This record gives sequence, structure tokens and C-alpha cells, in this order.
Amino acid sequence: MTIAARYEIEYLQYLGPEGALVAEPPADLADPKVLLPLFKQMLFVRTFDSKAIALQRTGKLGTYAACLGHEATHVGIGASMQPDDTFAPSYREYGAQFMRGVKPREVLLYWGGDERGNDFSGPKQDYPWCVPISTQMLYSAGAALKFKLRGEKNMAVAVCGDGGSSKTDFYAAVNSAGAYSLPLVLCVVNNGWAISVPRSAQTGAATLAQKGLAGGLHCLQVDGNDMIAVLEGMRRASERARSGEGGSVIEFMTYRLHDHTTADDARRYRDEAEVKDAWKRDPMTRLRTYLTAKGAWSEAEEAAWIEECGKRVDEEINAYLNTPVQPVEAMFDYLYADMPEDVRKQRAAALALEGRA
Amino acid sequence: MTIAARYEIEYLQYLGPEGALVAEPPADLADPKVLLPLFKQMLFVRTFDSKAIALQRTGKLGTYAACLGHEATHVGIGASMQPDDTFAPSYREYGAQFMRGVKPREVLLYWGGDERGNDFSGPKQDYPWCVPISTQMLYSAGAALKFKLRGEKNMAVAVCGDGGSSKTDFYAAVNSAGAYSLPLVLCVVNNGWAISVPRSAQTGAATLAQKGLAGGLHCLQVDGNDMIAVLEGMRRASERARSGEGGSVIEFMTYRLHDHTTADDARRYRDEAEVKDAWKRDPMTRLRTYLTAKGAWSEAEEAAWIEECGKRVDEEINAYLNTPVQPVEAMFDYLYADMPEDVRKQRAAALALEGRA
Amino acid sequence: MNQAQTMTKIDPNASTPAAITLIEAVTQALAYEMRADDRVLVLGEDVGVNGGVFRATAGLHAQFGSSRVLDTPLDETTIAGLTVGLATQGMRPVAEAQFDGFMYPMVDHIVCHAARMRYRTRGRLSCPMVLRVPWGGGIRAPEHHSEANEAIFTNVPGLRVVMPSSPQRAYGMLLAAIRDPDPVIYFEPKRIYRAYKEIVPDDGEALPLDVCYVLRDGTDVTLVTWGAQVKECLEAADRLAAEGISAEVIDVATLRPLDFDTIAESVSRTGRCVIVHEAPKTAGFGAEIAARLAEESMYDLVAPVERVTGYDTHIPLFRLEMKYLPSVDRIVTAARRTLAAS
Amino acid sequence: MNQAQTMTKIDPNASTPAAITLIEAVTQALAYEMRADDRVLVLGEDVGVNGGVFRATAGLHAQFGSSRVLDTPLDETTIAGLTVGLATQGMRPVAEAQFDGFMYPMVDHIVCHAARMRYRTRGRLSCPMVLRVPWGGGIRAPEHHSEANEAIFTNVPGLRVVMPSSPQRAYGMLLAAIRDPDPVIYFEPKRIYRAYKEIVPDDGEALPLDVCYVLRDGTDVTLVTWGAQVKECLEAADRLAAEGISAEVIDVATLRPLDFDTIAESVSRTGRCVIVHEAPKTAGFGAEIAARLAEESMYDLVAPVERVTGYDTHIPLFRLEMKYLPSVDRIVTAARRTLAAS
Ligand SMILES: Cc1ncc(C[n+]2csc(CCOP(=O)(O)OP(=O)(O)O)c2C)c(N)n1
Ligand SMILES: Cc1ncc(C[n+]2csc(CCOP(=O)(O)OP(=O)(O)O)c2C)c(N)n1
Ligand SMILES: [Mg+2]
Ligand SMILES: [Mg+2]
Repeated sequence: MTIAARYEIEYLQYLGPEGALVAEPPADLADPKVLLPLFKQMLFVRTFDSKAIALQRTGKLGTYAACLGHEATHVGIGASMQPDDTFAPSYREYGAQFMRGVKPREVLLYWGGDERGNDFSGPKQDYPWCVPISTQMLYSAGAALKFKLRGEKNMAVAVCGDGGSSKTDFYAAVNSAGAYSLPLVLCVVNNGWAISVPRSAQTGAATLAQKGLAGGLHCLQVDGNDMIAVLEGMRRASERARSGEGGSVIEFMTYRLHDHTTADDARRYRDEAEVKDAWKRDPMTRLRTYLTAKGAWSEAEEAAWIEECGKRVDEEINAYLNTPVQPVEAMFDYLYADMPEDVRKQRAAALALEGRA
Repeated sequence: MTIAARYEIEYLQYLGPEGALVAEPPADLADPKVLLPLFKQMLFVRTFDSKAIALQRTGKLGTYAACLGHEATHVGIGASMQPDDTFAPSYREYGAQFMRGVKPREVLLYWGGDERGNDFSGPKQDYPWCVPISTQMLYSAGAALKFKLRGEKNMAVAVCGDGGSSKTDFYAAVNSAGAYSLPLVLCVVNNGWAISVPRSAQTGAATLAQKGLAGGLHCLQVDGNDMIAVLEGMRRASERARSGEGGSVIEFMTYRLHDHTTADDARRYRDEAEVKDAWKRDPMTRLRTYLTAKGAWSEAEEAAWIEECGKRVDEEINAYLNTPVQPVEAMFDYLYADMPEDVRKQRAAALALEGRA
Repeated sequence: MNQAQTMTKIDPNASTPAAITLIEAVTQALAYEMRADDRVLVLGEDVGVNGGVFRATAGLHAQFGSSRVLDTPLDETTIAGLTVGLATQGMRPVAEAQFDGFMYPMVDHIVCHAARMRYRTRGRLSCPMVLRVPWGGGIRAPEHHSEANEAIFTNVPGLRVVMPSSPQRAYGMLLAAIRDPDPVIYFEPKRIYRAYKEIVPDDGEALPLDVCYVLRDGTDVTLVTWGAQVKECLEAADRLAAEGISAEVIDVATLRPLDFDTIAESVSRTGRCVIVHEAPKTAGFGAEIAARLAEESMYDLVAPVERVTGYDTHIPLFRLEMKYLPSVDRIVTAARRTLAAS
Repeated sequence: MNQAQTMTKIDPNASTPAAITLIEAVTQALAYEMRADDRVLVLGEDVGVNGGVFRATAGLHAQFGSSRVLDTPLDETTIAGLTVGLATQGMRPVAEAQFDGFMYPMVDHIVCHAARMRYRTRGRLSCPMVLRVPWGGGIRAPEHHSEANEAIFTNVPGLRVVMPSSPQRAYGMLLAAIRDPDPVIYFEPKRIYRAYKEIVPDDGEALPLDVCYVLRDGTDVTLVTWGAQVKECLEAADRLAAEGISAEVIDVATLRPLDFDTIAESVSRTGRCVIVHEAPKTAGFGAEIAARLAEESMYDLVAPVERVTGYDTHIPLFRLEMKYLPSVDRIVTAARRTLAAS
């Protein structure tokens, strides 16, 4: 039998669900000094998330996509990037965005129905929220191509979900990353569900990571609830990207502990027992256990930090709630750099309707 | 190191370029009685091809896509199908279509600028020529889905090129074949070139077959110039499809010995030495050598058969050339089953322009 | 078929099924036709156990099972391609695009294959499919969930493009669309999914496609619209009536092919026409209606045609979206303007 | 910018570059701007060593190398997505769709991202890209190589949609398109790629977008068109002149945003308008022009507007295609009809 090609998909896990090391980790990444700020960031994100949901429930926010359970993956991705890389989120990667300087009030503005949330404090070249699934994976290939053509040692990082890995744009990104050997890191956050469709119904592939083989990319599956594995996975991809070795697909194994969004009711299609079971693999718990065991964290510190998070988030919420609605001309003013005559006339008409001719 | 998944891509080759067996073939397929009619069909296709090119060169046919060098793959695919399967060609699989009952005159009509070429004598459910690259791979997934939903033991076979395997539709077909476990055979005819773009520029993947791994499909690479390998590859895929085991991607390694189409001039971008070298792997030569060695074929038989092919093709060409142009109303008559009022009025106006009110 | 249908008044005393919403009428039509014709199947994202993000397919999976109600992988290209494959092989697929803003990847298979298969094969193959698309703004949804993009398809030969605007029409036109031997894009005005209820007998009676529906007779001005704006137009007609202006309201219902005769007949009586739609003005489908008037009804017009539409910009996120959508005020003002002219 | 430009007459004695075709003017503009601005790059299928299937990029690969002239994998979704990525990161990509019929998979990235990035981010990011599309029928090409599908984009806010119809305008408008800070769909009428030559100085002078070009002055009837039909309209004007009818010919050139003022001004003098385009009639872009006339020029019109267009069917394969395209005869007849009216 002649074999034309052979492949293996590696799986990374260091910090198991119990909070103990289950494999020898890269020493620098297991260092509590490295992990502690990330853990604190995860707590901040979780605080933000629950308050945002509450805001939606009380009618003060539009549909909101929770990130409950994804904190290690999102924060770890954000922590692995340089400011002048490009980041392209889908719609729930708050942890990564905060690491890059986006303010919670900006996130709230966007989900509150105001485009200004995308004109954020994060890096100017970063992409805004992207609602059409996985299109961000492909335009990020374009961003990576720019880095490559210009000889810049940056990488483009894009995130989609398990469902998103079925999208043709995802495959196009894989294909072009391979064809041009692009500094592109395609992060597939496999949280088990795409709204009501389970991972098993999306594809016959045993892993989502292996989709990268279709383009000859580096493929890796990591425990997305294990911050050390997330960081190590991203480091490998980043080193490849920056050294010209090309693109990667990383599948982060995690779980969507919440409904898909606040507009969804997961009880219609998902067994509560599954969710209960998934809580055992919560990324927060295991990192807390680990840091506490290392003497780097305590209950008291946590209580204080959570209070602090609450205050900070409340400030952000207030800033959001106090942001006045854009004037009607905002509909027209950002459409073209040079406003065409017809648009100008319609703008005037819209102003006139408000008695602001 | 934990490994999440492992894969191998097998390569099939039995009849080497010299016309000798290079591996133990499946006994039934190596039988000259099986191979002889297919070889004769290959010769017929090659005759047709060269006459069609001549027809184009003399202004009697529109742009034509030659199949020179692809005969073993195309005829082998056609030979591996049942009449009630669905076949979806791209635009050069004459060998497969003839095996399914499509007449050469019909092929010529289509390339001669007449839609009636798609209303052919082949199986009624077969798809017409498909110009938008690889979209046929995806609608064939839909055809396969119909077989599956209806419990029919058929398969859908679709063919695209190496370039076509970059198309998002191809990946969507792979993805859905895996998700639904469809009786779908995706045939990638890797002839080294997509117009001027070499295979190496399309993707970073080592094989095109492995693209099937993205959907968990059965993947196989075969020597597409070796009829035995083509038949064996198709048989494996067909058995899987008909027994409910799901879809396959088969990469057929062959070479485009002609320009892309008659509208192309390959000398602009391709080294003639490469073409010369590829002739050494010509599917026709090796099968001729094999059959002759087995005493199943002779120079005299070949001369007679080629003459016969010429006559048959000429008859077809005459039938094509004698087919009158469709009347102007043909533009309107096949648009909807029930002609809308506006279309009816425009039809009348078009007739009136011809003085045929 | 090419004649106006006046909105049927149901006798509430005859039989008394419960009144249902537009979205419930969609579900009812799907269930009816799936029972009647085993070639009919439903596919899309989350249409299965979940019953669709708008609940259009609620209960169908339980009733008909996984081989009639298929969740698809998350890819609109896939949905379109599978649908073309199923339809060309004799099935009657009804596909769902989850939202208007996600249908763009479907354009290729719809334009290149669904709309052409019959033409290309001289009738050997055909593509009797329906694509259901929740359409339009005004529900405070996120980005790309509020688009009025019917103009993508109205210039494409071989398609039917329809948009019901009441529970009864939703039911009757969906049955007609599924039974139609050619591809139908069936836009559903999501803002009025649950706006009001009508009694819709589940009798399998289709309503005709390719015709406009006259919702209200009038003599002074013709309001022509489709989709959710039917609501604003009827309200505008009420307001105008209070001023003594009699407005006829026409629901175009099928955009392609257009029943222009009904519009022309109305304008021949009123001499004035206000076209109302949610999509941006420039090259929106309203342009076609105005163009036909300019070609065929010029001598009937006593005032310039008016279009009241979405502005030529993207529908804003929801804090501003209601300022984008055509309002009753804008319609009334335009109608008055036509009355003031000449 | 919003005013008509009369076609510049080049003084043939000044400097004497060789006259070039429309497609050569495209190449010349690409090369000029690639020299002038190192952010400009070209990408598409076969645009590299092969120089494009129409030779639009001939020689560019040799001149600028593989990092400025990129062959892409065979996927239009990919081309569109890469282009959006490049443009949003500060490059000035000029992408090619090999033929009109292959651009549909690009619709999603163009509508959802290219047209919206500036709007969505309140100006933080923008998408200064050009998509070049060989457009239209009449070259005896295979299926899907002959489509007039500009209406796909003319209802989309945030885009510019342009179509030059002479070597000079091809050069000047392509330079303008590349320099434009927003996305431009640049349709190239392939039937007249090599129809005639003009002297086009390679001086880097852009021509304005967003304006109509008056190609011929006239007083009796206004012929409004774009793309390859400019040829038929100019011929029709000659034929009409022979009958003593003076036809003004306007090349719309930029469809979105539309310079309606130039058209309105002309019709205010002629009172008659024939709109000519290759795309199917219903909801083709001609409808928008007719609609604007119905709204804003009604009192100027002395005859109904006429549209002479492709029929509402797919352009047939090449044996019949010339019967589909608007002919000089059909244009002349329509113009005469407007003269006969009233
Ligand atoms: C093109 C497109 N189709 C459909 C949707 C509607 N939609 C929003 S989120 C979602 C599921 C996404 O699942 P997954 O990719 O797994 O990401 P997750 O939400 O689980 O993080 C769907 C179908 C969309 N936003 N875009
Ligand atoms: C969607 C689409 N894009 C572009 C083309 C133009 N085109 C026709 S054939 C071809 C190359 C195809 O190469 P490959 O898939 O390798 O098939 P081959 O012709 O070599 O058999 C291209 C780019 C097309 N037909 N469809
Ligand atoms: Mg998910
Ligand atoms: Mg090839």
C-alpha cells in the first residue's frame, strides 16, 4: 500500500479540570505570575458578562451574546497578541477585546444599537464585531496577506465558533493561508453548539482542527478551558506566523454555559444535564484551584477583586447608559468619505423632518 | 504528546507509465475483457476531441475545452456509474458523458452556442455542463441528499479540477457530505493547471485528496492515467456510497496535455518541456501496451477502430452542423413553466421584430 | 392569473379556527403541504428541534422527523446548493435563510442555477424550490438582521420574488410558492410577524402569485407598497381619509413578475401614485413601478410620482432604525404633495 | 463634481502617443497607479504571468513582480474576502472577477463588508478597493460569460458602481476609482474592449466619477445609456440625424451615485427620453432613471419614457445572443415613437 501523506492532530492539555497539572507544562506559562493577571481578567470578563445579561433582561441593552465559559480561551488569545497584530472577533470575544484595550462601554454601545461601539479604544487596525458568520476569518486572511506582502512580522488572528468552521469563508481562509503561507491564526472556539445545532451535526470530521489539513496548515486541538494550553497553542501558532512558516488552525475545546444569546432559550434543544456536566470543566474553577494551591490567590483576594470588578463594570455601564443617541445625520455621515449629492439631499430631508433644517 | 486524530492518504497505481503492472491489481479489473471496451472508448474520445478542436479552429464551434490526456479518468468514472446515479460534469468530461449515453452532437451543440445540447440523450436526471467552477460539486451533494432521504441506493458523482478544489463550493460539498454521510463521490481531476495557475499555487496541501479530511470523508489519491487505478478508486467510493458509509474525495493525478481551452495559449505561462514530459505518462499509451502484451489488441485493430471512430465522429459533426438555429422565441419559452404576462409580451415583440407577429 | 385579487373577507361565523399571526400562517402552510406532498421538505439553520429562530418551523420536526426537517451545517452557500440539488432531483425543498442579511452567499446558486436550470436544459431539469427569508427592519435586532434587499433578485429572470403581508396571504402564497414549478424567493416581513391575527382556514387553498392585492379602494391617490410597509400605508390611508382624501392601497405581493396592470388601472383612476418601500431608494424595486408609470401611464398622471423609501444608506443599528424606515408621516406628506400638484 | 463632463477632444498634434483600445487603457491606468502608489496591487485569477484572460494585466507581473500582481486560488469568495482584508489594512487592492457571471460569490463580502466598513466603524476603518468586472454579452463566449448584472449592486449604499465606455474614460475613471477612498465596482464592457482606439495620454489625470458624460448634443430626444450600448446609441443618433432628428447621447458612466441633474437638464430641453441598457428590463438600472424622470421631470416630458433593454430572460448562448441585445433598430424605433407621441 502506497501512502501519499500522513497526518496527526496533537491535543494540548496541561491544567486538568481538577486544577492540577496533568502533563508537564511549558515552565514559563505555568508560572503563577504569568497566570494571575489573566485569571483576574477572566473574573472581570465574567462580571461584565453577567451584568450585561442583566442589562438586557431589564430592557437596557439589545440582544447580547454571553461568553460564559469561554473566558480562558478569549483572554488567552488576547494575551498572546501584539498591539500591531490584527484581531478579528465574531461577537462574543470580550475577553480578547478587553486585553487589546477595547472598553466595556464600547461593547455595550454596539449591543445597545449604536455603531460608535465599533469606533473603539482598541488598536485602530482591529476589526469590529462581525455578525455574518466566519467572514472575519477570510478578511483576516487579507490582513495577513498585507503583513506578508509588506514584510511585517505581524499576525492576523481571527476567531469563529464550531458552527463557523462549517462556513465556506472559513475554508477559503484555510485555503488562502496555505496557498500564500500567511501569518494567519484561525481560532475555532468549539463550544459544542451553534445555536441549537450540536457540533456533531456540523461535520463528519473527528476534530475541527483537522480542517486546516485541507490547506496544509498547522493544526492543533487544545483544551480551551486550560489557560496554559491556550497560551501554549497560541505561542506555537504565533511563532510559526512571525517566522514565515505560515498559518494555523487551533481548535479550542470549551463549552457554551449560557444560552446562545439573550434571544435564545437553550432548554428547547439542549439537555440541562449536559450543561451541568460542563460546569465541571469550568476554566475559572481550575485556574483558581491552581493559583490558590500555589499560594498566589485567596478567597479574600477574590472577594475584593470581584467587588472591584463590579465597580469598574458599573462605571462602564453608566457611561454607556449616559451616551446620548446619535443625531439622525449619523446615518449619512459615515457612508462615504465624499458625500454624494443624493445622500446630501436625503440628509437634509431627514434633518428637516426633525425640524432641524 | 496526546494525539487527537491520525490520517493516511492512500495512493493507487497498478498500471505504470511503461504499460506494465507495478502493483498487484484487483484481478477483475486487470482483465483485458474489462479494459478493452474502455480503451476503445478512450480512443473514440480522443478522436472526438481532436476533431472538435479542428472545428473550433475553422470557426464552426465556439470556445472548446479539450480533454486530451484525461481520457482514462473520464471514461473510468463513466464506466463506474449506474444509469440512475447522477453525474455532474464541469466542462470537459466527454468521456464520462459518452459512457452515459450523451451524444457527441449534443456536446457540440452546447459549445456551438445552443442550449439544446443540454437536453441530451443521457440519463434525464444528469446535470448539464456547469461553467461556474465547482458549483456542481455542491448541488450534487443535494442530489446525494435526495438519494439518502429517499433511501435510494444510488450515488451522486461530480467532477471538478485541481483549481476547482479551491472553490468554496467544493469545501461546502465536502462539509455536507460528512455532516449527512452522503452517497457523494467528489472527483478532483488534478491535471496540474487551472488555466495559467499551477496546482502548487492553489493550496499548501500536499495532496488534494486530503481536503476530504476536513469533512471526515474517505480520501484517496489515484493515478488518473491508469485505468485500473481509476476503476478501483471509483469502486471503493461507490461501495461506500451505496452501503451508506458516506462520501469520498478521489484525486485523479493526470495532466492537461492541451491548452486550457481553444481560447487559451498555454505557451504564455507553461514550459513546453513539462508537457513533453507529461506525454510519457499518457493514459492511452500505457493501456495500449498492456492490452497488446496480453494479446487483446493489435496495430491493425487500432487502425481499423480509429477509422471507425473518425466516421462516427464525422456523422455527429454533420448532425451538429445541420441543426438549425433555434427560433427567437426559444429565448422565452423555457424560462418559466408558466409564462408570465410580461415575458409573453416581450416574446411577441421579439417575434414581431422578425416579421413573425 | 394576471388580475387583482381583493382581500377575502372571512365570515367569522362559518367555521371558527383561531385567528393566527403571519408567522403562524407560515408554519401552518408548511405543515399542510408537508402532509399533502411527501416531496416537500424543510431545511435551514436551527429549523429542526429548535423550530427556527422565529419559530416558523416550530413543531415540524416532531411531526415529520429528521428526513423532512433538516438542520443544515452553518453555511448559506451550502443551504442554497443543497436546495438546488434537491429541487433538480424532484424534491420540493423549502429552505430558510435565517435573516435577510445572511442570504448573500446564496445569490450564486440562485442566480446561476435555480433561475437557469429550466432554461439551460430546455426544460429537461427544473428547480421548484422556495427560499424563505425573514426580511426587513424594525425589530431592534443586531446588525445584518434588518435588511430590505429584495432588489438583489428583482432583475433576475427565471425567479419569482414574493412578499406576503398578512396571515392569509402568507398562508395562501406560501402554498402557491411551494407548488410553483419554478424557484420562488419568499420574503417574510418580520416586523409584522406577530403584528396582528387573522382567521386562516387550514384548507390548503393557495392564493395566486403574480398578482397585486388591492387592500383598500380609493379614488384620489394610489399607495403602492409591499411587506411591512403595508401597515404604514393602511394607517396613512386612515389619516388621509380623515382629511377627506381617498387613498387606494395596493400590496404588490409579487414583485417579479410584476402585475403592473392592477397598478396602472388604479392610477388611471386616481392620477396620483406614491410608492412606499423599506429598501434604499436608488434602484430599489419602487423604481421599476415608477418607470412603468413613466412609460405606460404618463397620460394618466396628474402629479409626479412619489417614492417614500428607506434612505440611500444602510439601515442603522436599532437606536436609530425607526428614523430610517418610511413613516406614516412621510407617506401622508407625500400623498398630500401629489394632491397639491396641479 | 456633480456636473456633466463633455467628452474631451484630444489635440492630435500636441504629443502623439499611439491610440489604444479600452482594454489597453485599463492596463495603462493600472501600471500608472502601481508606479505612483506602492499600496496599489492587483489580484485575481490568471492576472499574473498570464496577464489576465482578457490581457488587462498583461506585462504587470513582469514589471511589478509577485507581491504586487497576485494570482489567487480559484475562488471568488476568496478574492473578495482577501480584497476587503487588504483594503481595510491600508492597501489599495484592485481585484478582478474573470467574468461577470462569476462575481456572485463576491456579493457577500462586498455588500456586508466593503460597503459597510466605514459606516460600521464610524470611519475608523474604510475599504478603498476596486473590483474590475469584464461585463456584458456579444463576444460569442460560453455560458455565464455575458451577463449584465449591474443591478445586483445599484441598490447597495456605500458602493460606487461605474462603467466606462471609451478608452479615455476607462483610463481616467479607473485612476479615479483606485484613488477613491471608498469601494468601487468597475464594470468593463468587454464587447467594446477592442472596438476602437483613442489617444489616451498616460499623464495620470483622473476623470471625475459621479458624473454623466454627454457624448453628443441634441435637441429632440435624449438617449441615456452606459457600457457597450453607447456604441449602438451613437449609431442610432447617426441614423436619427439622417432623418432630421437630433438626439443627445448621455453615457451615465457612474450608475451609483447617479448624476441625475445632467439627465434632467437634457430632458428639460428635449422632452423625450429613451433609456438603453443591456440588462433585463424589469428592475434594471434603467428603471431608476425612468423613476427619477417620473418624479422630477414629469412636467418636462412630452412623451412617455421608453426603455430599450435586454429582454426579461437570460442572455441566450451565442447563436441567439445578438437577438437578445438591444439593437440600433430597436433604439431608433423607440426614439421615433417618442417623437410621434403628442
Ligand atoms: C452568515 C450567518 N448565518 C447565520 C447567522 C445566525 N447565527 C448567529 S450565531 C449562529 C451560530 C454560531 O455558532 P458558532 O459558530 O458555533 O458560534 P457560537 O455562537 O457558538 O460562539 C448563527 C447561525 C449569522 N450570524 N451569520
Ligand atoms: C466561478 C468561476 N470562476 C472562474 C471561471 C473561469 N475559469 C474557467 S476554467 C478555469 C480554471 C479551472 O481549472 P481546474 O479547476 O483545474 O479545471 P481544468 O480546467 O484544469 O480541468 C477558470 C478560472 C469559471 N468558469 N467559474
Ligand atoms: Mg459554537
Ligand atoms: Mg486543472
